[in-house]
Amino acid sequence: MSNSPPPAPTTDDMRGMFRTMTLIRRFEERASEEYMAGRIGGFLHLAIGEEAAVVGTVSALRPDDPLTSTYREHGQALARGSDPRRIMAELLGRATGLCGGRGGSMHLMDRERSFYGGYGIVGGAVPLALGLAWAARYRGGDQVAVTMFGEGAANQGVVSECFNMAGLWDLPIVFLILNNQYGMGTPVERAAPTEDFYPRATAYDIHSWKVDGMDVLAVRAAVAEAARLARDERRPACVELLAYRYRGHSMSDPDTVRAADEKERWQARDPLMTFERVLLGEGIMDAGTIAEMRAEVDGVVDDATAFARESPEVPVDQLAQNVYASPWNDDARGSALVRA
Amino acid sequence: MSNSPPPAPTTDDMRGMFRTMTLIRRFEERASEEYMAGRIGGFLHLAIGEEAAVVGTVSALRPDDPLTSTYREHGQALARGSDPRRIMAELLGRATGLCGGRGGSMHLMDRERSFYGGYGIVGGAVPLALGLAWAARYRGGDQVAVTMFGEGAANQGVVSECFNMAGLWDLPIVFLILNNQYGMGTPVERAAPTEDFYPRATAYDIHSWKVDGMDVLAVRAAVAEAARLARDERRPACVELLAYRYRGHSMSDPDTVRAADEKERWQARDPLMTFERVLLGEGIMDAGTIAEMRAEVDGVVDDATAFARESPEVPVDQLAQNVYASPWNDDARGSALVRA
Amino acid sequence: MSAEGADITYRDALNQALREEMLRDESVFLMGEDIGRFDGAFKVTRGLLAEFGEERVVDTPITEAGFTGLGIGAAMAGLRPVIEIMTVNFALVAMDQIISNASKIRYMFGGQVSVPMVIRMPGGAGHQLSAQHSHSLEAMFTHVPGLKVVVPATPEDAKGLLKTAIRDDDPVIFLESEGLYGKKGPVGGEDDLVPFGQAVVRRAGDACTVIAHSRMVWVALAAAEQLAKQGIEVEVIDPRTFRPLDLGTLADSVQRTSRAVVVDEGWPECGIAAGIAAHLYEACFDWLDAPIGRVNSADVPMPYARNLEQAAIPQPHDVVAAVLAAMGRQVPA
Amino acid sequence: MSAEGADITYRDALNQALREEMLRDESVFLMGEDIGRFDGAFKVTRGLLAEFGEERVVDTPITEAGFTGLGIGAAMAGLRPVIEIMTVNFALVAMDQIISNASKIRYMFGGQVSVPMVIRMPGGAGHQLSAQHSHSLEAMFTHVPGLKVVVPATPEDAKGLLKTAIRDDDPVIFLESEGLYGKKGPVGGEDDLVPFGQAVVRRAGDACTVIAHSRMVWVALAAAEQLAKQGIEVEVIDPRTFRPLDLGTLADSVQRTSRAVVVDEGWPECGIAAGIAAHLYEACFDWLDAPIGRVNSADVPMPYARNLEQAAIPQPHDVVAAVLAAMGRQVPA
Ligand SMILES: Cc1ncc(C[n+]2csc(CCOP(=O)(O)OP(=O)(O)O)c2C)c(N)n1
Ligand SMILES: Cc1ncc(C[n+]2csc(CCOP(=O)(O)OP(=O)(O)O)c2C)c(N)n1
Ligand SMILES: [Mg+2]
Ligand SMILES: [Mg+2]
Repeated sequence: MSNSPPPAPTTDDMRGMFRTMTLIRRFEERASEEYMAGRIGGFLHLAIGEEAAVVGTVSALRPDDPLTSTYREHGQALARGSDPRRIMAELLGRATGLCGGRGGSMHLMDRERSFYGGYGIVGGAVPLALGLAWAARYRGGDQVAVTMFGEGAANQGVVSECFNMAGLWDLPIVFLILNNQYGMGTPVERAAPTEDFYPRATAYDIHSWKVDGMDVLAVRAAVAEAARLARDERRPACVELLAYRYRGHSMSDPDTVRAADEKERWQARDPLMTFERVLLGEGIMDAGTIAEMRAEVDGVVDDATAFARESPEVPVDQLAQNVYASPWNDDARGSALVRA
Repeated sequence: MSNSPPPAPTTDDMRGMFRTMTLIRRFEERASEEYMAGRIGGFLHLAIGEEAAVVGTVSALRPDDPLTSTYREHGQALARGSDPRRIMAELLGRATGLCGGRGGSMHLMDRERSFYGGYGIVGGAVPLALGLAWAARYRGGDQVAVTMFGEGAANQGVVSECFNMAGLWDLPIVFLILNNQYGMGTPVERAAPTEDFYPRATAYDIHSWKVDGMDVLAVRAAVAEAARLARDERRPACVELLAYRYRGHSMSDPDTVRAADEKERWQARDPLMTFERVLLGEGIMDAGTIAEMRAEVDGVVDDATAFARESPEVPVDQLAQNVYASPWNDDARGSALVRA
Repeated sequence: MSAEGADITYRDALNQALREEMLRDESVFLMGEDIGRFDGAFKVTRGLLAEFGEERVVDTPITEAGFTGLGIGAAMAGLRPVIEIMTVNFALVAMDQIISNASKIRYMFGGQVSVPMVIRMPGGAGHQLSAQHSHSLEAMFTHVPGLKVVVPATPEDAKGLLKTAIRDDDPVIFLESEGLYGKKGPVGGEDDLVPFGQAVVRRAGDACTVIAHSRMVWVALAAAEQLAKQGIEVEVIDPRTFRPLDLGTLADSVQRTSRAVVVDEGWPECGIAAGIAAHLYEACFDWLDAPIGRVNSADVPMPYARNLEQAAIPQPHDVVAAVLAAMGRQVPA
Repeated sequence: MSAEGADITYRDALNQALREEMLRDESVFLMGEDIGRFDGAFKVTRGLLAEFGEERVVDTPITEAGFTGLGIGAAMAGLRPVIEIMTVNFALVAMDQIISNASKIRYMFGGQVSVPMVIRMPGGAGHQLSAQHSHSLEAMFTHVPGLKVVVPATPEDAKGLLKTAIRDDDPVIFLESEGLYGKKGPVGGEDDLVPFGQAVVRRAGDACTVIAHSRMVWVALAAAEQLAKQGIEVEVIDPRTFRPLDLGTLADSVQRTSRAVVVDEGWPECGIAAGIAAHLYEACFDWLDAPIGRVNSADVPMPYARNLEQAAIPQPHDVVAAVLAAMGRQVPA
């Protein structure tokens, strides 16, 4: 008997998934506006187009399954139920942000929701997830650690090291390769000799396969199966999710490398549109309830934005807070190391 | 038409291979005596038991095919034809050593013989070989770069990165995984989920297979085929050589972890004994010529040892030589950086 | 500097150096993530793929350790790779290749081979890129014998030092600054090389010596302006390379001014400022009238929030305060 | 120090600390290459696999980046991993995990998680292990805020500091010395912790302050013996931790002696000696009668040949010479 959520969602689940996908889309569109208006700094990486991969994944997990992601992780935080206000506040670098304004868009974390963060070094978070899996098993828990990373990240050596250890120690982990076919401006075929990435995990005796990452139900089913393997059969798994990001790599990328017709082809398979059709077709939602839901989501995004803008800045005298768990690091410049 | 040496050796080749295997065995036995007598310092890693893997490999290459190895590389240097005197002198840290006494046992190099060195960081030399392959092709040469590393090294992420680049760019490189079944005291089954390592390369579209690394003719045939693929078909290849080292990891390892009967089982398949039987059986050598050859080899080892012991130490005032190719680094302590 | 014509950006100055050296020497090739089709994350390599083709301008997988090692191997074989690591932050993944291989191969093999390669990478903070993307790792590289470390502050130096780096026979860590790519200035011509180990006086003065490199040169010059209004004329010196270091020029100045401040965007502990200060105390002990001021980034991982980040990295007013402190004056509140 | 009974080795002192802390706290586990079946490359973990089993003493593949990252993740989840990297040289492969993750996670996520882990690794030269296997990387780790850096010199400190490190809630870089594993001395009992940030005077004196850590403490003490024969009584101080650094104790001594020498097995540029000297010049400027002496390893990759290696690393006579120089006396030829 499995403790994983069932692969087939209820109609309520499906409505919830559609709302979350819509929320992510709208939230990120708004974030891009805030960035253009200069209220968000640094890098802003949008996952627009990848909502099915994100929501399908999170919906297949238990809320206590630890999750890690990359810098492109607004969706994961939203799907895990983090407060949109605190996410937007983090993007604006405010004291009320999820990470108190220290992390920004690339480094959201919501520990209480077992979302263990977005990381900026490509491939660098994968071993952390291995450690989260290790800790779960060490304590006798049945949580499954899940780590999402790009097909570009799959080329980093440390990811192979993690495949090896996961296979060797039968760790309860699911590797999700979000293959959006580009790493910055580099298409997969210029970065790897094969089209598919999941066979790399197979070489380490990890059960691995590929699914359509634009189809939220297919993603959910695959991740549910992977989580079941990890939770119940105590075997790691790897799923490659084939998807596409609509925007450039980050807001500062004008996205001139990718062909217009390629983008159009993928946008024609938009995960929200596709799922909307399913919901309408099966009578799970209708035009009215969808419009209502959209309005509600817009309200949430408006509210989050207003909250973030009105939130206070971080007091500068807190610069050296939280470098250490111990107390002696109070003065930040040079003398931080010195006994008072 | 291939520029690689033919896979099937002539009888002369075979006598030469047997002599080289004998030379490696005797040389390393002598080195271990020199170490016990305190004349060799640092680490001394012996490849006794692995002579077929080393000699089979080198005999299948052209002398100008660049080769890299690990810290366990006396055999590679000897097989490439480096002067045993200068190798032993390097082990004794003398000015006449291959590397002027700077490298020692772990860091032999003989540039003139396209032996690009032994390296101490596990896995760390594999990308260097990729660069040697790159340079060969960049210049329009038909050399094949060959890199030998252990099954333990195959777990290092950087090796996977190299598989990926080699597969992606069709580099003329042969990866040789010398699987001697242990990395220090750790048997393969405690370090990897699978018994075989070569499928990792297959996952990157590299032609890969496994051979008996105790059989010098089998190794030669396999490496010749791999080199042919790389040279003539411009495709990388990977061969896993299954072998066994008789001694502990290094001279300081008392080798208490491995079972006696396991060692005996492998020693019963000793590569020198096995090959001797072939040579005798096929009438290529007889007891007399073998005894003569052994005496000649012993003479070479005696001579090398005497040469090394009599060689001068490195003058201490040469400490800072060769840090840079430029001349300003003359004074070694701190002020090395300072303009005179 | 012999260039005529308009000022160009630091970015374009680097591009010119790459192009000229590639035209001059066929053994020079470029390798890195997104440097070809994408023109480079910071567009330094713009147009070079089109001009030189896929063999000489190579887009790589995200594999810093692997392709840095590849560059080292190619350099051992006599090519002159110029490896771009997209930002210095990602060099941490390639640290073993840089330190265990690039810096040591010539020495430990008794001089049989050299490693004539350049590793180009921008660093620095100020763009709200947060903790993992804001490193200034000059000190880590300068710590390591066998490397050369170059830190250009102007378009002219960017071009002239990169040309020198490419022709140099040793591994050169070439640290650009993300904050300077748009900076404009004149540049030298095809044959104008800027030598390693030669500091330059950016502004003459006698009240205090201010040593700064890369983007901090501009912070120091802004501080010098402010100080000049108070009648304090500081001498701003840019070492330009840390390996080799032109201690002579720095020490001469300090022996004249008797006071010094080192401005460095890296962290304070065992940093560049500490390293240079240690040399200067030794060379100028009898001349110094006050401790050498160190202006560093705060001893914290870089925060995202704009106000915190600005507080964490050296600003002109920090330099002013350090100079005033070195001169024994009160820092205005 | 409350121990009764015979002196034990530094190696066994570490083993005791590991064992006691594992008994005390189930969340402590060990992970590293060959630490179980093989008892550790230096036998520090001898017997622990048998006592605690495969879940708590874990042999790993050769995958330093991967298992260091695993340790960080496990620590984020509240376990207390003690990661052994076989020698500090191999930490270069894991540098990104240490610097980009371990040191920053607490800060950049606003304090939501800590990283209570220890990374144990021996370093140092003197065994003819040549360029790639002889690193002393104290300065590189000390450079990085968010890490703690511990450098025990005696069995007592090895044990007491390791116990503190394991109970500490931050990532601790615990640097052992290959040359000290066989060193014997008394050790504390189960409840004797040695606090971080507290230097210790190893020998009292008033002629000059000699600051040394890890194996260099013994080199400094040997030099002190020789100097005592000439009537020069130096004070030898061991900082024991570089993050935090007990500058107070160091500065008090230097203000008494007016002279200082820092002995450090690492390289000179931006090294530990430079870093400590910079602090001391600032704290003791008006007291110092001479420049602070720095005794470092030579600015070269470590050579293999015994005579070259010995010339490259600090010897007692180098310390003697530096003290005499600081005291304005001629160094005997
Ligand atoms: C180690 C490292 N190298 C390079 C970068 C710069 N970089 C950031 S994202 C990215 C592309 C990553 O591609 P992929 O893993 O496919 O993820 P995607 O952005 O497509 O979601 C690169 C090269 C980095 N952050 N870290
Ligand atoms: C990065 C790194 N980690 C650890 C070590 C220590 N070490 C030296 S050899 C070795 C075992 C290597 O095993 P393998 O690759 O199978 O080669 P073998 O020694 O069996 O020839 C280890 C762990 C090292 N030198 N480098
Ligand atoms: Mg991608
Ligand atoms: Mg092995």
